[in-house]
Amino acid sequence: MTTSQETRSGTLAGLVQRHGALGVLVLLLVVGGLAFDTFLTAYNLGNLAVQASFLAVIALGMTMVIVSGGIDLSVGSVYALSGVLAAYSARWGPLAAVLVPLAVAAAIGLLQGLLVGKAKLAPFIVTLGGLLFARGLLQLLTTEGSETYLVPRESAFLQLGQGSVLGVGVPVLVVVLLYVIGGIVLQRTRFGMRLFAIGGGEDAANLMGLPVTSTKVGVYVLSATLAGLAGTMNAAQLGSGVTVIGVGLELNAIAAVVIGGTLLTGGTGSVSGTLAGVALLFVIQDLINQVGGFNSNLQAVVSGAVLVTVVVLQTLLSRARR
Amino acid sequence: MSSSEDMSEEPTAQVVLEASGIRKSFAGVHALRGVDFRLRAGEVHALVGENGAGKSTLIKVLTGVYQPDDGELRYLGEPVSFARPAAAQDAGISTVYQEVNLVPSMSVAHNLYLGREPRSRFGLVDFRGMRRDAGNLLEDLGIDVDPRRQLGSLGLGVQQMVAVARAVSTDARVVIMDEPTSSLEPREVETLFQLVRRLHERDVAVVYVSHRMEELFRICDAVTVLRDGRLVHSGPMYEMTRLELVATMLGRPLNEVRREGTTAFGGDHETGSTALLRATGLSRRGVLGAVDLSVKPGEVLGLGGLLGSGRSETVKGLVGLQSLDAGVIEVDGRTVRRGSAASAIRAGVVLVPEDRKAEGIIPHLSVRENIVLAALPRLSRAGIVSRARQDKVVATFMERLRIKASSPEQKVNELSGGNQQKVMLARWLAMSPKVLLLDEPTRGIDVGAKAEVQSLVDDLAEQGLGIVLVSSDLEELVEGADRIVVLKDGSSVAVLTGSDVSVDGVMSAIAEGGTDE
Amino acid sequence: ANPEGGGADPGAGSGGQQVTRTQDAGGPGCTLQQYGADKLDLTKAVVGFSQSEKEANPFRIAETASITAEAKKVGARLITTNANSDLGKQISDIQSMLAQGAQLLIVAPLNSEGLEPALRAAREKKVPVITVDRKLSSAAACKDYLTFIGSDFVDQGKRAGEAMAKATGGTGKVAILLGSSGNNVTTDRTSGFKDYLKASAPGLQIVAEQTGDFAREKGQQVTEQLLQANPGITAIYAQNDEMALGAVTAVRSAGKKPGTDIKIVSVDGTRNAVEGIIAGDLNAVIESNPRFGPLAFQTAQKFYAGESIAPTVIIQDKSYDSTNAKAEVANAY
Amino acid sequence: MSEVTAGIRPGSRAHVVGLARDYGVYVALGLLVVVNLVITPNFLSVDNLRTQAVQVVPVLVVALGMALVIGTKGVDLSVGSVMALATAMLPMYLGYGPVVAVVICLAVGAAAGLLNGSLVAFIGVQPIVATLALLVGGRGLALVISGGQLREVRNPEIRELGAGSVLGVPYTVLVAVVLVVLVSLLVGRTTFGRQLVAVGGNPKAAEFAGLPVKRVLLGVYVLCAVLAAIAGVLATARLTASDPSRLGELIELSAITAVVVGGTPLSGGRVRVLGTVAGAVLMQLITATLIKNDVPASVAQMAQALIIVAAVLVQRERNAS
Ligand SMILES: Nc1ncnc2c1ncn2[C@@H]1O[C@H](COP(=O)(O)OP(=O)(O)OP(=O)(O)O)[C@@H](O)[C@H]1O
Ligand SMILES: Nc1ncnc2c1ncn2[C@@H]1O[C@H](COP(=O)(O)OP(=O)(O)OP(=O)(O)O)[C@@H](O)[C@H]1O
Ligand SMILES: [Mg+2]
Ligand SMILES: [Mg+2]
Repeated sequence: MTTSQETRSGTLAGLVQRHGALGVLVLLLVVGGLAFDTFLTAYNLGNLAVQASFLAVIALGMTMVIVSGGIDLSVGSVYALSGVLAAYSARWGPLAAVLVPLAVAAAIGLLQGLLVGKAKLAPFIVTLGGLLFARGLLQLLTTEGSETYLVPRESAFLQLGQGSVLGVGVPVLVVVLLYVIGGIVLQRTRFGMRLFAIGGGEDAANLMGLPVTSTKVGVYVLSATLAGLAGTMNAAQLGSGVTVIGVGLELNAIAAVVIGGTLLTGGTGSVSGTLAGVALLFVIQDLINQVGGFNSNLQAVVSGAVLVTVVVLQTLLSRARR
Repeated sequence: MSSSEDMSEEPTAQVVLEASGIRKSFAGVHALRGVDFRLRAGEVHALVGENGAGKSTLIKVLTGVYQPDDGELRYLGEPVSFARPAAAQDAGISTVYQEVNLVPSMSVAHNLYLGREPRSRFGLVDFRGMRRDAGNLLEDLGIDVDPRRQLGSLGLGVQQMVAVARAVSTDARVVIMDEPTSSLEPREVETLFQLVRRLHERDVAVVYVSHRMEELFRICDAVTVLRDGRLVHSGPMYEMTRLELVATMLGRPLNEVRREGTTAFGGDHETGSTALLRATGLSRRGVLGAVDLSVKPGEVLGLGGLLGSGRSETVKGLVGLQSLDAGVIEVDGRTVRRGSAASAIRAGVVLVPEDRKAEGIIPHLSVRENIVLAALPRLSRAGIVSRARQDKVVATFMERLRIKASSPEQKVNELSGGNQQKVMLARWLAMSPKVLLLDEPTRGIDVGAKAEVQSLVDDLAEQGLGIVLVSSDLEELVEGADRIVVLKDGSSVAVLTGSDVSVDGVMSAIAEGGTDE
Repeated sequence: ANPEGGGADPGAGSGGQQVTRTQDAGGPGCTLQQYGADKLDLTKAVVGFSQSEKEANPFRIAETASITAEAKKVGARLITTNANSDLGKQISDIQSMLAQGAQLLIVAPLNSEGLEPALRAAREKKVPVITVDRKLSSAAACKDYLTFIGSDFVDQGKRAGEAMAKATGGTGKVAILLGSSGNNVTTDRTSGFKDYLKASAPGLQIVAEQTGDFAREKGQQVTEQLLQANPGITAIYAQNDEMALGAVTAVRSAGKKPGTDIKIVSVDGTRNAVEGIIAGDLNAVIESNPRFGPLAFQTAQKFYAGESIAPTVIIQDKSYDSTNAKAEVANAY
Repeated sequence: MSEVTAGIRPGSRAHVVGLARDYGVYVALGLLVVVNLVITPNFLSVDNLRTQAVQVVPVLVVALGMALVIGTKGVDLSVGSVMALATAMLPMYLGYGPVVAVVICLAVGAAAGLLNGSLVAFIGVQPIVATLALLVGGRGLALVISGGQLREVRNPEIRELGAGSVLGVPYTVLVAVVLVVLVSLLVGRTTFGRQLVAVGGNPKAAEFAGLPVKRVLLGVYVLCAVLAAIAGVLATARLTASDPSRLGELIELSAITAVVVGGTPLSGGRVRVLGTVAGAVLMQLITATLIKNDVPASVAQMAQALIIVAAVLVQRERNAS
């Protein structure tokens, strides 16, 4: 149970607010299932789940950062950069293909964490810098994005993205695992408690003697590393280090987190909500496809409208709480 | 405890915490100009001084929030320098800072145990255990509140008790309390004193900051007086009389001080006949039952009651800052729209809120801007503000309330707590209101300023304002008020007039109010 | 927000008539058996088209329109999706269309790499994939996909070089307005151009390469900056028409005459650009024709009729200059 | 504009730090100019000055509005889409004459602002998401309206607005200057401006002080969107084409950066107009420097990142907790 839950426990509105995304999700699944017989199939949902898993991993880190009252705009670029690094390092074997990108991502996270935690710069600007920097680095490594490194066809690394256990894609399994761990970390460890405390009142947290700086550094490292992992899995799925991915991904992640009922002001939030938020985004996208007939521009309008509706509902419910 | 026979043996007790030649200045302001401070094991040490004397700053230096510009710290004989509050706490110094510093969005239990949560196997936080411990701790300290409640939903008084509970629940060698009682009721104050005694018996050293003289003399063994960031006196408590202490604090001759009573309130005022403000049946589910009250011109109406009895809620309701389910509010017989701050202000009803930090000041704005904030529309033509008029108003009130700031342009969050409170008063007096609602107006204000505020309240009443006074300082309440409405569990249970307006009157009213429910 | 996407506009084909070059390019053909697909009657078939970028520039609009129109003509039921420049979305789009029962896929890849998961899914369902306008580099024809219909961007770059040499007389200082970085259209159109200059027009010296993101405003701003930094610039190679038209405005505001003082060559063949030639602002435009519809469905019909399909069908691109602009402007899109 | 804390002894360390904090952006600007004088060919020319001035206009005008929003602890991600949406109208109404067309553009901007503002003020949606919706949907709508096509603008007045100048000062720059003056007056001298800052500084206290918090918020988002629309018109006039698919892409990030680099904290409660101007010019100069010296995109982005962070690092608040 989350800290926010604790304080809201019982109240129905609180419940709905926390699981509002889940509610809408179920609703859409039912409606979609009734409307299109090709929608609620194991095949379709299976594919969606795999495609959603990358954003899910990123959004997990984003949730933690946002709970701590910060924000991480660099995830999209770090995601792409890690993909390229993974594909490149695959030539030295699967282990390298995983470790190299994670190490670099973590390093970027550390740098950002120090700037936010120690130098007390605004996370928005710091991670905006990270966004530009990682993207630039990526282009530098690929001679202005002209080279795409391929993962050796037989490399075991590919399994991380393409393999499946009992019909469930490996990325999906990774997501499940990470969200269980993430849930425990956020709701049941001192680190998690500190995140809530810092998000809820940084000065207070400091005066209470909580290690504010190290916690912040930690959470940015975490976020970047998860983004790195997502990029790595993606490279494994694509079999190559594509340079044009991850643009604007940070906004999707933020949207998912907020739809999941986490407040950008920090101090409250839950990873379960985020997962529902991610799922919601992809289901909406697929339903738009199933309905068909929208051209790309109309699609944008529709997604915008849906976003407003969901968030407004979300907000009204959470306000009903107070 | 604070009796002379204790004292005779105390001096030999070991010095736990010692500061010498501490200097600390902020942009432009010298908060501390070479202060020495010595704390012995098992003593309860009063740290007193006017607002802005440097008490909180000294405490923050002692506990690693600020690094001193100069001077030395010794803890248990060893020279130390605490980089962060965490360091001081690990060393065994636990602190209740002046402005309640807890996390409002988290539960009471979490706030009590943040950073030291009980952990089950696999090092996971054990919520059940935590809630149980929290429950016991609170009960043990006689604080009746559900540990699962979100802290922010509680009254300031309760929050303050939680902060104290957190501080004393660690086995610290030194406990520092910066104005822990500023919004506590007599009942809670007693509980607090019990705690302090226990600490004393456990040979824990306590630093105790308060502007309530009587408290100091009840529980303190030693006293250190600061004035303008300088040490002006340090010694055993029993050597001083209350007046001497006040005199040294203010740096004014004894006889001058002697003339002022315990509070600066005059007698009763002759009040108008018809009610200026009348409220009937104010209610809000879960917070207010049914509150009736009325204020006549020139009258000071007191609101009595225990923590969480709904006094703050009531006054907030009166100015439309607390939405009400039912109730009628009339000013001069005309009904004011419920739940609309604007119309309340237009009707001339204003509130100086209880929680200065959260509801009062705009931290990054200057003293000037904070004072004129509400009056801005009046001080401007066609939406263009006139600086000249602002400065006039600001000058008037800074002078009238003796607001201590390096200049009107100093950031308000750099002022001492007391001076911030005066800025709040100035903001609303600048609106020249008809009815002035004061929620804990002298909270955290030093004796001098307190007296000023109190006599100010008198003057305002003389000038025909209607005043509603909420104060957790019973003495102040009964001295100041002409009539007292006693609240209990969110309903008005009694109206005290004439001779009933006394500490006992209020106490018994609260007690009886209980019986007849 | 999407800096890399926008008007990237590779493509081939030429107005109406489908003149193809190097039919046999890229080795042996591919038949129904070799590909392992089932026979299909296009007139009753469900065809999926995965567009890569928003229909927000002439090329994409024309491309989608042409496919939709041809599908109607053939009588097939067309499902369309748009990846909005998001590779992940293109993969889900394709998978979603497969789930919806698409029997033939026409895909305009967002990137020359990274579609493997989608292709794998199609392969599993034995659904043939015809890729248009952008060639997949590491994927194999007749195995991962059926065939590629489009043009050769390197060649477009080369021919832009020729046109440039012709316009400038083979000497001068050239600035290149690159497309979005990381986009392989940009890379190819650059290398083709540079190789030609190195080989056949050494008198043309490249003094600056800056990205204009395939956008008009960016092209204008970058040109303004470049012209001030080195006033010696006498020619501009823009990798799409939009940037070229931006450059025209910039050249003018620098007090020079576009097309005369500073020669401008670009790739695309949009109507605005061809009119630019007529107005004398542009010197030459290498065409990229987006009307893949007819050829794509012809190829599909041949394929199901049992014919062998070449792995690559590259189309002769037209080119416009002052000699033919007036006559051809009608064919521009 | 500057906010040097009162009562600081000149020359004292605090004073220097204070100055660095308040004028850091100007320092950075100065440095960059010097660097350019050394490395960039023909940097010191009237033409170059004019070019930079002209090119900075859209970002600057957007940043002015953004500064107001940020002053209230908010942020507006939708400005780019609002530019596109508003200017998509321009070609359609030019028939009724340029004035009418422009007025309609601004009206559309205002409408967009009303949407954002209502979501934030009345429903209490968090600014980032509230405006994210319009960022996504707004451009889509613009493209639907314009059929996804870029439209040439042939109207002479509009073209003159984009290309013309008086005494060598381009019209667009003049407009920007006027807007800067207006906005700084608004912030410094009007009730609205002061209330705006108060709302950003402590919303609860502002409410307790009886300020019309909701109305202020609404007004701020409307202003921001209208300024974005103006920026859109200026950009379109200069481009001589309305390009809803690309106009204002990612401008929200440049604008926010300009504001923050200019010393307006994202935590709200303060607005520094001149700082914002300097911030915008700084960003413009960075871009110009990198292009003029033909730095490849990869390095350019990394350099930009470093300069931004450095500039903010210089002027960070001393951390008194
Ligand atoms: N962060 C700060 N920046 C600038 N000046 C400060 C800061 N904190 C305190 N001061 C100044 O230092 C002086 C001492 O402040 P301090 O809070 O220690 O007084 P105090 O004795 O605690 O008063 P009170 O009894 O009202 O709490 C005051 O003049 C105040 O204006
Ligand atoms: N001990 C408590 N347990 C639960 N809720 C409490 C308690 N004390 C206060 N509250 C809640 O705090 C809110 C504020 O109470 P309020 O401040 O109006 O009471 P008060 O008489 O002003 O006491 P205070 O001195 O704390 O302000 C009320 O909603 C009340 O329900
Ligand atoms: Mg204090
Ligand atoms: Mg109260």
